Amino acid sequence: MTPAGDRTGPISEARPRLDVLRQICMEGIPLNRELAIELSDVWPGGGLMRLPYRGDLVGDPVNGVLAGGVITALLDGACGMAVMAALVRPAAVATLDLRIDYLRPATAGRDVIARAECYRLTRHVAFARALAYHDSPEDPVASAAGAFMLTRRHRKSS
Amino acid sequence: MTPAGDRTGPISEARPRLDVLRQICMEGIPLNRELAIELSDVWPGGGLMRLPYRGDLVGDPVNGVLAGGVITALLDGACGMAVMAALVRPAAVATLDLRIDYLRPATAGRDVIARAECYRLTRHVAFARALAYHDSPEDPVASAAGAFMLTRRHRKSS
Amino acid sequence: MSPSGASDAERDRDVTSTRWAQRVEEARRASDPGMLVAGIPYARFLGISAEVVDGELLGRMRYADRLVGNPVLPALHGGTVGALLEITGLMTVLWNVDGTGVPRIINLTIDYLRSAATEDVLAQGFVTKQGRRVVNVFVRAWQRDREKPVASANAHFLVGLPEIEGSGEE
Amino acid sequence: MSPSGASDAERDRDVTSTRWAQRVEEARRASDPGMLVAGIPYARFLGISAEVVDGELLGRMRYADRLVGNPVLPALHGGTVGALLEITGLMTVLWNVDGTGVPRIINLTIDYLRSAATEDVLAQGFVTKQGRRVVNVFVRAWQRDREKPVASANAHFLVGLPEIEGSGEE
Repeated sequence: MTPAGDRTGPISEARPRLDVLRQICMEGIPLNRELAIELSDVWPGGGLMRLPYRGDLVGDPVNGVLAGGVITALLDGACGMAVMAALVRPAAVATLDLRIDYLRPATAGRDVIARAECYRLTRHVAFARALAYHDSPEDPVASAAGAFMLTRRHRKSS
Repeated sequence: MTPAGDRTGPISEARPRLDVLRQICMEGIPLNRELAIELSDVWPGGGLMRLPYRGDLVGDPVNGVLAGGVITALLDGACGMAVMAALVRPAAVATLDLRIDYLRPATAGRDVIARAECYRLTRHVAFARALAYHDSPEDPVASAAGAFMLTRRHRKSS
Repeated sequence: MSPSGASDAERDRDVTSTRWAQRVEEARRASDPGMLVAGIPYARFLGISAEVVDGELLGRMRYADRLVGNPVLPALHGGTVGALLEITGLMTVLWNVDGTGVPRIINLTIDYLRSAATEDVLAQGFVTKQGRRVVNVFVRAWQRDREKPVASANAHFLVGLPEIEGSGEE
Repeated sequence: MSPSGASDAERDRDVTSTRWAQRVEEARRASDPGMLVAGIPYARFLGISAEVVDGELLGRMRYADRLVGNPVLPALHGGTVGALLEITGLMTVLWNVDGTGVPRIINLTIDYLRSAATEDVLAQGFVTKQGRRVVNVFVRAWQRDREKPVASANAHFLVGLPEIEGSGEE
């Protein structure tokens, strides 16, 4: 059985433009605007996103902890952004799957940061991972691993 | 929805004894003996395992690349070992699930190394991740993420 | 990770557990899982509800513009469908597994099967493994055609823990 | 990653593709997926075979002492059950999806549901999504009782690539 990721391509070494990715990932995506997710930084094949704490995003009003699903949305978006930041040539990026491990509850009242990286880029498939945390990725609240399908529209479809 | 990993415990800071873990992970597990998997190193919450290349473990005789399932067995074992290396008190460790991303084919004729770490340990559940590679974990052939159930036999069952 | 943080979390969870136990009892008596979902602010934010139809627990996410992830296609954001799958999975555990302790999610893997159109999404969960400590739930989400799921998820929950546990590390 | 390594891989895969295409044709004509599995050394090592029974493709792993992961219980090693799930998934793609290109595995998640006793394991796969490029397969493994699976897996395969592709990065 041959792995899919056998045509390794270079991850773009040009520093992705924060303003361009911000436009794609933030302004272009209504949910991200609604959640007030901010693209804080970006570099070749990775970046940081911040989700500001808000009471209407909690899972249980008693303890005020953010819902797991909010962190899922953040990690999903961060992994997709990392793939876009890795691409040399533009492509449509579709999430195939995303695994989330919930390591501990987020702390009530605190913003959550997601640090994502695309750690393997092939012609058709990209692999990304991300950690969600408050202070340091060394002390994460959740981790994610995802696979993404790349489709280049300028290639003839077959 | 409250994550399971909410009772964080310390990962053992005592250096696990290589000879003890080697006995558990290698001599005690017939499949590891059959595959000639070697526990090369161990530290608190992590370790290295090496799988020597062998022709009868390939997936396709034409290209001589190791079967994906061999790398799955190596990563599974390495993640379980990392959890054992993280425990302060002994517990039975059962794999709940294991995700493997195949990043590129292993190189024919070369040994594969798995570097695993238990990156979150709670009372009932442990989380581990691992990379399989030839030369450097920076250039992996596969990556794994797993969740493990811990059962302590000396506690009264309920 | 600090001792004070841990004891806060401890106290919070005990309060949460008691509240949950009461709510689960009430919702079960009323055969209305929607009562539980309505108590989750993020579910309200996303327009997620739950109901029992012909004896089946169904989750539903009502379409709203804020749920869009790709305005060009247009398609719903994967993260919103993921949240529906997760909440429906939790409800499935509460509805099918005895005991009123709060199920705690360990992990989930979401498979995106089709682009989700800008309309309502429904979801249903199935318990695929029920251990003493761990429950495994498979959840499927669809729009008009149940046979054409837009996404599915496989989730593990930790259950069967006492309401109030003695503190203890590791 | 070196240019020479890449072209070796290229050439190897082309040879592999041609061989596979022939084998898949032959196996389909003979309605015998076992012919394909028999060509995988690691499958032979683990005692894995495949057959079509009543129109269903089944994978089988014959018990042998070398498969044991826990001699105390005793139980089979999870990695061997994982390999059975993976190989059965691949066979399911080859058997159900047109074209003879080599399906390439992208990833899989294995759920361990029960400890596997020291006896034969059977497995069956189901195509849950068939896209132009990606096929999603769910595989279940059991021992005596099909209703009591010991493990299941969800795998993605990349398919439908031309036999010989021009080289190209990224």
